[in-house]
Amino acid sequence: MSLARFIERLLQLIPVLLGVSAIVFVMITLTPGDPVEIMIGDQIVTPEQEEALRRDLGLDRPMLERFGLFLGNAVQGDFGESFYHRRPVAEVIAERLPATIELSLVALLVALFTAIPLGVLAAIKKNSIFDRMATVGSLLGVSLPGFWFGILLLMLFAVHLQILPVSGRIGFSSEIEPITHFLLIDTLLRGRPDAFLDALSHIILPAITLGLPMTAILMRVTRTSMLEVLRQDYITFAEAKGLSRHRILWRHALKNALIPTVSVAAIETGSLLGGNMIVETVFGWPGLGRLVVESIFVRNYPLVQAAVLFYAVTYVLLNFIADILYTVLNPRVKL
Amino acid sequence: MKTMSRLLAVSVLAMATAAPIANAQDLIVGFTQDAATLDPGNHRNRETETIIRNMFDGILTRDSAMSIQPELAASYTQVSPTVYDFKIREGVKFHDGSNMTAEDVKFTLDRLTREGAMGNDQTSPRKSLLGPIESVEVTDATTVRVTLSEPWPLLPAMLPFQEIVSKNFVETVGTEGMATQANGTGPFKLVDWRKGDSIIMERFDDYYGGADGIQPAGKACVDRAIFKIIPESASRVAALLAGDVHIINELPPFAVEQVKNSQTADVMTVNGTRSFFIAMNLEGETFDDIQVRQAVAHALDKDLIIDRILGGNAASISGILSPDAFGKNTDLPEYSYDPEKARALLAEAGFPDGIEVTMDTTGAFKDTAEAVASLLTRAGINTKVAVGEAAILNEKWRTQGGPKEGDMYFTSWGNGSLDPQGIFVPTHVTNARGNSAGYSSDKVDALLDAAATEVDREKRAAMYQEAEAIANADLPYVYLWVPQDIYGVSKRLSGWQPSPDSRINLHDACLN
Amino acid sequence: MTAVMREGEAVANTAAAEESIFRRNLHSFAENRLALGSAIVVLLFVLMAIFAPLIAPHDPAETDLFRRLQPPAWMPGGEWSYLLGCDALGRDILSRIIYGARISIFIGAAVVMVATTIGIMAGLAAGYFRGWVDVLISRVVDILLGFPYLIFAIGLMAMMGPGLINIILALVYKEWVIPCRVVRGETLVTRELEYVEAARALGASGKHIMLREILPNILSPVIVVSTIRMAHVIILEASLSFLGLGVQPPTASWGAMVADGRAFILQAWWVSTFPGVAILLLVLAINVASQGLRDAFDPRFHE
Amino acid sequence: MNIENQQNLLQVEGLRTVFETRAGTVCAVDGVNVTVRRGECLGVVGESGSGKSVTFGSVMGLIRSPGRIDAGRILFDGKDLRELDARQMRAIRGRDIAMTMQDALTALNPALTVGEQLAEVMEAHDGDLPTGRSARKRAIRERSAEMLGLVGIPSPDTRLRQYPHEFSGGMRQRIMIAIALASRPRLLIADEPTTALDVTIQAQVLELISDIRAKLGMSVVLITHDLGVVSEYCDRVMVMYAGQIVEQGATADVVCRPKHPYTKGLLGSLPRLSLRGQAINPIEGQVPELINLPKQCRFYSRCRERAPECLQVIGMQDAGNGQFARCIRVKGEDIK
Repeated sequence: MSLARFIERLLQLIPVLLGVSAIVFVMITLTPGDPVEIMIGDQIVTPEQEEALRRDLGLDRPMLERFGLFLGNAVQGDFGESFYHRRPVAEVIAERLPATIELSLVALLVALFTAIPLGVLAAIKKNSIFDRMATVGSLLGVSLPGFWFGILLLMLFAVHLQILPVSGRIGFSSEIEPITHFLLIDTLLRGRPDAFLDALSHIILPAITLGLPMTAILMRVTRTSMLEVLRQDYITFAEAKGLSRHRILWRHALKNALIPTVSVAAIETGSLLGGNMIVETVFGWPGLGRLVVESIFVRNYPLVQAAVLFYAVTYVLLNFIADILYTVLNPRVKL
Repeated sequence: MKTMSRLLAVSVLAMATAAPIANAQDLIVGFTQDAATLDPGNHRNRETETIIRNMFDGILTRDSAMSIQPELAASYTQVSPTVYDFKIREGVKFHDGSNMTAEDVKFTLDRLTREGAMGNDQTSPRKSLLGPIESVEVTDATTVRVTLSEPWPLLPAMLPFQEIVSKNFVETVGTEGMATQANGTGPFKLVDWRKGDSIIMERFDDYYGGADGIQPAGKACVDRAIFKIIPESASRVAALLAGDVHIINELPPFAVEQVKNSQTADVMTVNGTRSFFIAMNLEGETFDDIQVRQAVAHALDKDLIIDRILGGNAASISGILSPDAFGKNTDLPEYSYDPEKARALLAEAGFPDGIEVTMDTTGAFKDTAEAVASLLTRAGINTKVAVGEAAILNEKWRTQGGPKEGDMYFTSWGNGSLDPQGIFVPTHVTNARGNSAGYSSDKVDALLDAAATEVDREKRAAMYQEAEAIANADLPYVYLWVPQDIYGVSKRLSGWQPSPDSRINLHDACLN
Repeated sequence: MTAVMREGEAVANTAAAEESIFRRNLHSFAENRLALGSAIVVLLFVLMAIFAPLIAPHDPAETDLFRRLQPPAWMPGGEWSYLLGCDALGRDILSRIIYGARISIFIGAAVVMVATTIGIMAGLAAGYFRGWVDVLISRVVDILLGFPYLIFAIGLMAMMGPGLINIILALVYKEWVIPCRVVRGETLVTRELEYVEAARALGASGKHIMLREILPNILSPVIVVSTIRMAHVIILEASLSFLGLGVQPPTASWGAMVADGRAFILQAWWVSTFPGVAILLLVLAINVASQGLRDAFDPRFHE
Repeated sequence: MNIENQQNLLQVEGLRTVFETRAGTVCAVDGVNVTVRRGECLGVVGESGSGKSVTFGSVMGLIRSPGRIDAGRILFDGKDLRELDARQMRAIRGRDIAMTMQDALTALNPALTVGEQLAEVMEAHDGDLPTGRSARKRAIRERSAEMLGLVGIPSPDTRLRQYPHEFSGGMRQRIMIAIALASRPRLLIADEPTTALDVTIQAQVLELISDIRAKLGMSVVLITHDLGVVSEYCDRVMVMYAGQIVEQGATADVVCRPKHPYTKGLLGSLPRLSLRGQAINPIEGQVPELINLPKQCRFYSRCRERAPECLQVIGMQDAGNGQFARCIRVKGEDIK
């Protein structure tokens, strides 16, 4: 990756972030509902007290001034204070972020580790029973409403069979001093395999629910690109070289077939991160998605603004990663 | 395929070890919402209150019958209509080991009521809860005197919601530090707050024992008390039935039967403090006619809905106040279910063919509102339900005297103190915050105004009863019901009672 | 295999060369029995939606609190006139599913149509004019994609209030990006083709070239992509319903029925399960049919 | 086994390879007999679709569904390759029979380095590599460098670490040849080795193949549609049309005295071999579809010399001197 390309990418971030911030601000301006009103709820206050509260939250200033202030502070890494939590937004988001990232990554891994072998096998055994079943499976995967599937899983494994916990990230007998804040990693670093399994048992259902549509998509992409690759001359040539089938498939074919899979996976990871509020709600997962949705409903503007910015940065970053992976897998492309 | 089978093996392993999560001494509450902050002075949120009240004690508290008991105060006296003296208990320790003194009490109340006392020029959002407190002084080592700017009988009823913090601690960690650290005098101290997931507390062994008026006094029963956040109601019920949690709040009425029939859990109910009602827009052209409003009242079969949808877990009301509230008028006339009469009233009002109206409500009450709407529709009041966000609907309806659009609003008002001041005033006084109907009655205004500062309980109660009768006749709202709070509890649980003010006090709760 | 195979294929292909390409495509689609069956299922759902008043056994809005959560007919307490049982307000679930098809299919179709129209226009402009137009549209796409979908939708619904039109707008917001990308890519390729060059040389206007020369030739991949997206949109609408942003009562989309019914899942599984199955069936059928379409009509996906 | 057979490295008898398609069964190779003698270079000529690639694809065992070998024997060094299982066949492919493909750009894996693609052949086939891991690696590296040297690629050490796209077209073709030759095969099937290259490089590549053949003493099958190439490099030539061999014989005989009208046509369409002053005459018409072919001469519709007698099954006619043609006029000597 050349420096120029890197800088170009960074510059690309600017219009995206500005645009996203502007959209958020316009939406906030146009959205009815008053955070102070919500905060007070069913209680009696005098108009003066209400005004004082509004002033404390900085809501008394005109919209444009607030936008400017937000941008100015955000550049310095200050995203303001959450109305609801009365703490810096960055801190509140940072607490919820590891759970969301961990869930997304595990979902991604689940998706990759099931989609790629299944896609490759389906391509190799094209039109076989296995291929048909995998295709039907992947169609089911994209046809199931995620939350419904999640609830069904929950009913089956947590309620009827009672072999997996209903909700949460880890049990209460597993006290783990955080290192990375990713529980699956921390439990291992702390030498607590029992806690690791506990955390794993908590994450498995939400990760499957979240990863299912992606698994289905990746499987289809892998299958299609694998079929495409298997038609290439270099596969015939590799065969003519008398290489083993194993080497032809997993070295010659897969490395090329993975190029579209990896690009799609990197992009889809963005939708995993931005789309898991539903899974988080169903499984009581303490992640950022749920927090953002709750924040919208209580008009906790600073948090919404910062979270959306975070998502936008992640999006650009993931595109960037997709580019890099693309180069790694595909030596023909120079960044 | 190898990867698949390995994955399967791991998950089977995980399942095998997943079962024994809780220690025998962990009491786990499956709860709807996480605390916003651990700072008792910096929130306006019922759920936060419920959670942190287990780590912080107040000057006063309530027993399960809702009567007020001294907690950190040994006793209190009302010196004059505007002056209260609180005798502060001695030998009470904060979780950090320091002694709680009258200075801490004064500091706490000052922090809540003084402008800019939270630091950074911020004022506590709870200031308005303490009404007209003018000053707080420490008169001797164990006495705190609270002086009001005007008589305010509500003070003792509001104090259980204000928890005492350590002056020294607040000055050390600042308001920022208070948000995530708890140093209270309550029966449990904070172990870990896994944000969005749970709050883990353990027994505070130096606990002074709690209010003398509430037995048994002493240390908490269980080793640890945990609030586990489970927002989905079905998941909460599932967790209870699976034995993952021991208490759940907001058990849906339709799940009561199932929980009761289960081997492991039972149901506990307590009269709630939230009154439901339908606001009718008195400024609108349809509902300015009292006959139309009466038609709505008669068109509604409240008992049916209470029976079928709320599972019988609600008390029907004909005025805004809960049957348990102070000053409740128990002789209010009923608007009986009579769809024919409703049609007749509509016809008299000039709508022989019925009316077309929209009823706003929030998502949580969609079902009930739809049931109400279909009953109204059968009586000629063709009602469409429009679901909206609370944030938007409140802005639309709670205009505080501003112009109002819309026909009807299916809504509610909660009032943990059970004092009419907390519910009657905001919903019925002219241009008050919660006066969604746009009701304005000089008589009611005057009565409520006078009652607010009336120190004689009898007289005060009579004023509210009269006001409720007037409102019942004027019918700005169709008063519906006060649902019970329904809790699911494990059969292993003992010593715990739900409380009408939605507190979950785990001090006396034990697990067998 | 390839060079060798190609020789065989080349020979085989000439055999069919005389048959018109379209007819061959149609033929190969019809031969794909699974896809054809799925297309019929989709058609049945559409017919069900259109003739809902004739088919539905009950008024979908008719509440009867005494039938609250009544189980399906074959379970104890069920009745054959309420085949799939009743919801929390005693409304017939089957009738609600039949009427719900109207909402779900309408939303799916409307979103895809609007999104595809916008996407085609933006994609054509970006691909044809290139330069700053392309950069501008690409930036807009970047910004939209950088904005998490559900958060934007929730924000939009909060801003404009719930309602059918607003749901459609919230869904269109991101959907148009997909046809836009497809059209842009196709246009970039097509604009260099000889017949387009020829049209340009003859002095045809940009508008004429885009709409008359390029569009007809790139329409088929766009239509194929759009049908697949329709399945996706129906699922997304269900997600919005889950977050409480669905259509207004008493009409209910399937998504809203699943979402509202999920509270009762422990006590009355049928309330959310049947509409869930309806979504699954329709979306699956659309997916299979559109994949068949793609296989038949888009030569690049021939396998 | 007679002497003639021992001379023959490859002997294909009655090969029939078909493809099942939606329109029917396509008979891409129909009753083809081929012999390749040890050390000789056989040219195979024909238009695309004539079955020349399918024939040798069948030899390599590279025919995949929907294609299959319907009938015939493929004897390599006396063994019938059709009777070998997949593993045995793999041991022969790449080691005894190697193949180069038309376009090196598509035949080389773009995602792997040249070195890896070269090394893997040796890994797969070479029995006499050292057993130790590092020794083995070193041996492979040395051999790879040697192979690149053999095909005339300078600074092999750096080149081995590069990817195919970093080479020019001619270089890539050389690399492909190096890969094909890496395990010293006895038979090299070069499928249109020069079509993708420009003229100057074509000659270099063909010279290279020719040199190496001499050096290693292997047999070469040169598949091409260019009779000019054949006349320059091949000992014998075989002309295919519509799945059948129409003429075969020593190169000199076939080129100077073609017996089949199709061969004549091919020669006539060659600029440099046509007689001075004569116009270049491309063959008119198209190769017939290979489905439901009538039993008549397959060239009938395009033949300038067709006669009513051509509407019957026509076998190979001996033109003497080892030259055969599938035409009734072989004995007639009626060349215009």
